[in-house]
Amino acid sequence: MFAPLRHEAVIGWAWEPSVLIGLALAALLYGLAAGTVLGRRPARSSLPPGRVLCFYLGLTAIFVALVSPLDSLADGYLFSAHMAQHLLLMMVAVPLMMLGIPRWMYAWAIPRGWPRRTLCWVTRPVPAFLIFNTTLALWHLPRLYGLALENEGVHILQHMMLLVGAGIGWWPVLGHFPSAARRPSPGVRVLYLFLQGFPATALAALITLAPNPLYAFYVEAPRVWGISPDVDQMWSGLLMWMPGAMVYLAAATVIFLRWFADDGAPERDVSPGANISDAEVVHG
Amino acid sequence: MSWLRRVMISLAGLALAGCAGAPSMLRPASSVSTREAWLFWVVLAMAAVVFVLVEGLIVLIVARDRRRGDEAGEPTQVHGHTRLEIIWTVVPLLLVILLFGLTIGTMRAVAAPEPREGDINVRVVGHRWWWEFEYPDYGFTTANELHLPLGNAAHLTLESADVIHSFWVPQLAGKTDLIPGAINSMWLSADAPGTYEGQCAEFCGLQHAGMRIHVIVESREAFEAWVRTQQAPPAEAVTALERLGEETVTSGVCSSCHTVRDTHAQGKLGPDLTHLASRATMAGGMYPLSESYLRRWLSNTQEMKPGNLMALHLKADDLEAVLAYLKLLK
Amino acid sequence: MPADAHALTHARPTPASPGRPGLLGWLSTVDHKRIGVLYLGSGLLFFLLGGLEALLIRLQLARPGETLLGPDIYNQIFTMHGTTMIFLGVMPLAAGFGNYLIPLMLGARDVAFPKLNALSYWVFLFAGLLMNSSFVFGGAPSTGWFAYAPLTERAFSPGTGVDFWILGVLLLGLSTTLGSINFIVTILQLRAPGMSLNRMPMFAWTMLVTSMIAVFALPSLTVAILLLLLDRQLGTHFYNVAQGGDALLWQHLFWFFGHPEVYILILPAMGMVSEIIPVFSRKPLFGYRVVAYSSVAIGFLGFTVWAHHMFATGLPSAALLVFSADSFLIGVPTGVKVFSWLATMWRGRLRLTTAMLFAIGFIALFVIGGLGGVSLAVVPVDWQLTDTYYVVSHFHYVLFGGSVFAILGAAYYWFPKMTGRRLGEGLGKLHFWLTFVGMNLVFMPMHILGLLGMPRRIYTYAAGKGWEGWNMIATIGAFVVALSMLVFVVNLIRSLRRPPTHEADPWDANTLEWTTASPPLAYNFAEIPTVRSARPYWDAKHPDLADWKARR
Amino acid sequence: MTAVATADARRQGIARTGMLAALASETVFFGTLLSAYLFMRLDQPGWLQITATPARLILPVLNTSVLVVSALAVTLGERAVARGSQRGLAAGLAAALVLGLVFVGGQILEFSSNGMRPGDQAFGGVFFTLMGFHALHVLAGVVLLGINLVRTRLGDFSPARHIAVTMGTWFWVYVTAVWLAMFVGLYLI
Repeated sequence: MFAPLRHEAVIGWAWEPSVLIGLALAALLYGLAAGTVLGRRPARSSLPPGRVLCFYLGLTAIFVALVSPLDSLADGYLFSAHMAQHLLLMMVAVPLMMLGIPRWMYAWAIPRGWPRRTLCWVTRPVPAFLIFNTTLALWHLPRLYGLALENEGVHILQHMMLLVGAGIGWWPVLGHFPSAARRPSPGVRVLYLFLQGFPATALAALITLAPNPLYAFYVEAPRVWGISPDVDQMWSGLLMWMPGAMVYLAAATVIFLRWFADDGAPERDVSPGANISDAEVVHG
Repeated sequence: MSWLRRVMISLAGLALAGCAGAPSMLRPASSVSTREAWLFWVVLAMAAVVFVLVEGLIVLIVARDRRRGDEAGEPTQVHGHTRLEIIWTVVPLLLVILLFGLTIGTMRAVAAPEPREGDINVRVVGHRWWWEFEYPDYGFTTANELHLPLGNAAHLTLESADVIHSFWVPQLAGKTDLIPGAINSMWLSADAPGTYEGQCAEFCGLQHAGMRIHVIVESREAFEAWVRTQQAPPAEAVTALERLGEETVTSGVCSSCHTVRDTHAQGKLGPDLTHLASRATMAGGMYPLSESYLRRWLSNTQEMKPGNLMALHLKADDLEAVLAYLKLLK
Repeated sequence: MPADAHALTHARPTPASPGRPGLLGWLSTVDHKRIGVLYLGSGLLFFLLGGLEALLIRLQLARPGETLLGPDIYNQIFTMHGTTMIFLGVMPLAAGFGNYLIPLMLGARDVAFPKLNALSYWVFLFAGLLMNSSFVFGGAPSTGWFAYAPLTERAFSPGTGVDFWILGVLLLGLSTTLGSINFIVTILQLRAPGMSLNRMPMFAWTMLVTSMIAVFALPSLTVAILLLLLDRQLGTHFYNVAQGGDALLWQHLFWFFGHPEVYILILPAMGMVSEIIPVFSRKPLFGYRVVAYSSVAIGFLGFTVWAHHMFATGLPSAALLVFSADSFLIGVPTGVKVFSWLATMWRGRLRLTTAMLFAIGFIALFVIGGLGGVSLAVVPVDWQLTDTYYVVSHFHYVLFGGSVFAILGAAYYWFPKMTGRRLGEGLGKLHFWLTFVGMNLVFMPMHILGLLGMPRRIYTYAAGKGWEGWNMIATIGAFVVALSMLVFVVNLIRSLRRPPTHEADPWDANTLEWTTASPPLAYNFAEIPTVRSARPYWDAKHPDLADWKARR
Repeated sequence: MTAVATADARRQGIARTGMLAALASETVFFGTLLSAYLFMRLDQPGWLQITATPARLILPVLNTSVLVVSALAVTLGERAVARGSQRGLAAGLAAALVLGLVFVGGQILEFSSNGMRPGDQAFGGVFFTLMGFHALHVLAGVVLLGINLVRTRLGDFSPARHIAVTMGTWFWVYVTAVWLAMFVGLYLI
């Protein structure tokens, strides 16, 4: 069995330049884009500070996931830490950042033509659902997971794919379509979130209930805080199970209640989806 | 609220009078059940508050807001009240969070302790429909009656020979299932000597009701004396009748299912008979063990415990012989 | 607006029977109203059958050491009691009201797939008869309604009973799935103009969520049962540990369906109550959106808690805690519903008709069931009380005090719409009070029996454990309930004998089904109105107090 | 919109929603099957499993590609009818129908060739069950395509009205996708 060097990795901050530069760049670009607007304040595309905050919180989540000691724990010692890291990226960072990005920013960022067409196709509920969950499932196959742990390049690829997959997965709920195409109606989005729970639940249940360790890497890893491999694996399963489900439930709650919020307004069209989507155009 | 009064009174009765004879979780006899019972009372108290609130509101509203005669016009049309709705979402949320905290605390408190000097290990195997208790450290096996020394914990490993069963002695601990292909574990201890009743709690077929447990908690000395009797070899047959019985039991029909230690009888389907006569009960704990019951049992097991897996047809004199031999097996 | 008022208040053509007359008409019908009536009729019959089985159970347990039924018969009876009440009683009755009312409430002319609808009814009926026929053909299943493997394997249940059960439940699953797809499509596609989802009657909302739950939960049961079928018939080893199978697999698969199933049984009832209470309180449903949302949340959470039926199976304690936490969470949306109903009645102008009494009874009893449920989510308490009569009591307070009370209330409320006659109020009140007292006599003692250490599913027990008295009370209560059901049947027959009055809107109600004739025309509506709020008929009758004008 | 047009739109909406609901239910069904299989497999350290040697994979891969091609054919057929080409539709359906049957035959061959019986060990049962239930769905799809083929001959479909064809296509593509998942599950992991 291979003896990965990273087992000797010290638990501490991982000042990976590529990550830091990436984060800084993202922060800068977003800041410029948002700032210029906040400066000018054209009514149509104003960006409430709450949204800006969301985006930066998202970046912070990535920072915590990839730079804080969590990263070295994940890479060398604990499966549960790795799970927490992935959850942080997919279920916290991505949705927060998407909340922060208004429609006009997509329109400004995504070139017309085939990029937009593909995006619009890929981010329809069914394809988005499939892409997100296939990515998730594939990267949990013991072989691929092991590969990612042995080989830094594969590991980066894994994180990239998970991030992009999550972006696509969240798009029907939080993303905007640069083109005129309207996002799905709130009802569809609530259902979509409900269904997103299923594959995650199945995967999490399998990880939690598996009596034998799935990933040899973490069995051989030196033990920290006396956490045994099986407890470690069980906790990673449970992390994926409940917090994951709760994020979906929370999102569904917000969408549902806002959808129902202002019905009864005199002579207002509340055909499913109408009110929520223009309610959100106002917020960008 | 007639039923309210009824339940409160009877539960209070349970708590105080302790409802003699009932194998009740509310008459705890161990640290584990004491904590579980305590937690139940806490939950009940919280539930009672909600209960009184809701039922009280119902009574109040019905008494106050029922239509009298034919009042004209309609009541004020209230569609909702966001603050109220938030309140009755958050308050229950806080309550269940509190309950969850208590749950965690109690689960930690009742978790199995590290084995101490003098603790005993028992391998419990569930059969349709009786209990096999093996004392690996002492090298003997008995059935349906579990003996524990006072002041020490018993660490049980739970297995099943056929279907799913569940080991439950309410006054000592909650349930743990016995699952084929899996090995579960639980631990028992008792605060006072005595005999504690329990029975299988997972439906396991025809005689699920006839799969009872008696846990006998006794002083260290008594326990060790009992262990010695159990370790002793089976009694020798003396009279001709007894020898005929021994013959039938150890190499005849009985031997294919039952074990009598140090004899040809090594069957594993039925309870170990080596010291049958030292037990207080028979037939999965359904009947007290006595000559008359034994005779009835040997003449027709199905009449006493319909559906049990023991099929036996003895000629009258064989029966008396077997009976005579079994009585020897103290 | 006046246009609508006109449409709603004056479109009252005279009743016409839907479809062809006579028996053939009923056998060949695809009309949602007739199929609804068929469901209700068959459901009621199966419900009474399950009730008889309950009486037998209670007789056997009335006294210690009773020998009325042997263990064999007793196990068959309690298995069939559970299976019948759940799959052949409550579910079809809910489906019956759904079939009859959903299109009328939505302002539609029929369901989306009328033929499929008929098919799912006949499949249900066949499955029900098939299962019960097992009593005559070699014995009914005797493994409990959740049929734990490996007890259900050939080795331990050689008889054909389990095979009957397998086939029956498979067919019922098919029937329910088809029916649910039908409801989903009907509700999503055939609503009257202006009736956006957030203006739907609450019963339609709960039926929508229920159907979604069914569509996503039943496949798990289907898989579990198919694997069992293969084990028994083709000798595969899914649940056979000796050959690499897994005994707990059944429990995971079954409860992944089994817990959502509880909400399949209770959500329609909550919908019915949410229709009845506002009408007889003369107020709109308090917090409509929160009540609707709580159903969705319950649907969500219902899929995350299945292992709380498995606290004693030796799952790792961290897993237990997580499932316990989720089970607690479900209590919250449930509580929200209860408080919203109370707030709806608050300072209303209550008319205590029989329907309203049953709705109020629902709240009173469901709360007890709910609190019992919370206590069972407390892991250490569950270790003591699971598989005891405490649990039996808990889910009967939910399913009898809850579902059945709501269904009876619904019967009194919608009977006039279905037949053009009201049910007798005098007998109705008698019926209510007998049921209410009786059910508490049966099930409250069971709480105590559980606490006294009486496990469920035992066919007999020894004297001297303090169980006798409570069991006797429960048995007496069972007969009081039986009497109340007799009163109900008499009431049904007497009312049907009376000449119809064809009141279109006897309760001065709020939703569209009351705008058309009683019984409704074959095509339901002469002209389909435009909807502006969740209480379209109220709006039409009170233009000045119309909901769509009011801001909350 | 004319009354006819609205009626058509409604009919199509109903068909689409119904099919989506049905397929969602089917997805949970197959998902549960796969999860059950993985659950058992994780529970058994000494799980007897097909070793995915290239030689061993030839037949399964062939089968899979047959099914994928058939899905392509159906899709093209639907495109064709949308353009108004009845012949194109008929060709697509016929091709898919034949390929579907070939696939089922191949699956039977595959199952019998590896000499496993439903009764030997748990994996035999899993293999049999997963392939079996999927094959049943393929056969159902074949019937669906057959009906559509006949109706094409009868000239039931037009560029404006061919919802039945679309639904058939959905189902067939779905069944193909399910097999891909099972292929990975049974052979590659």
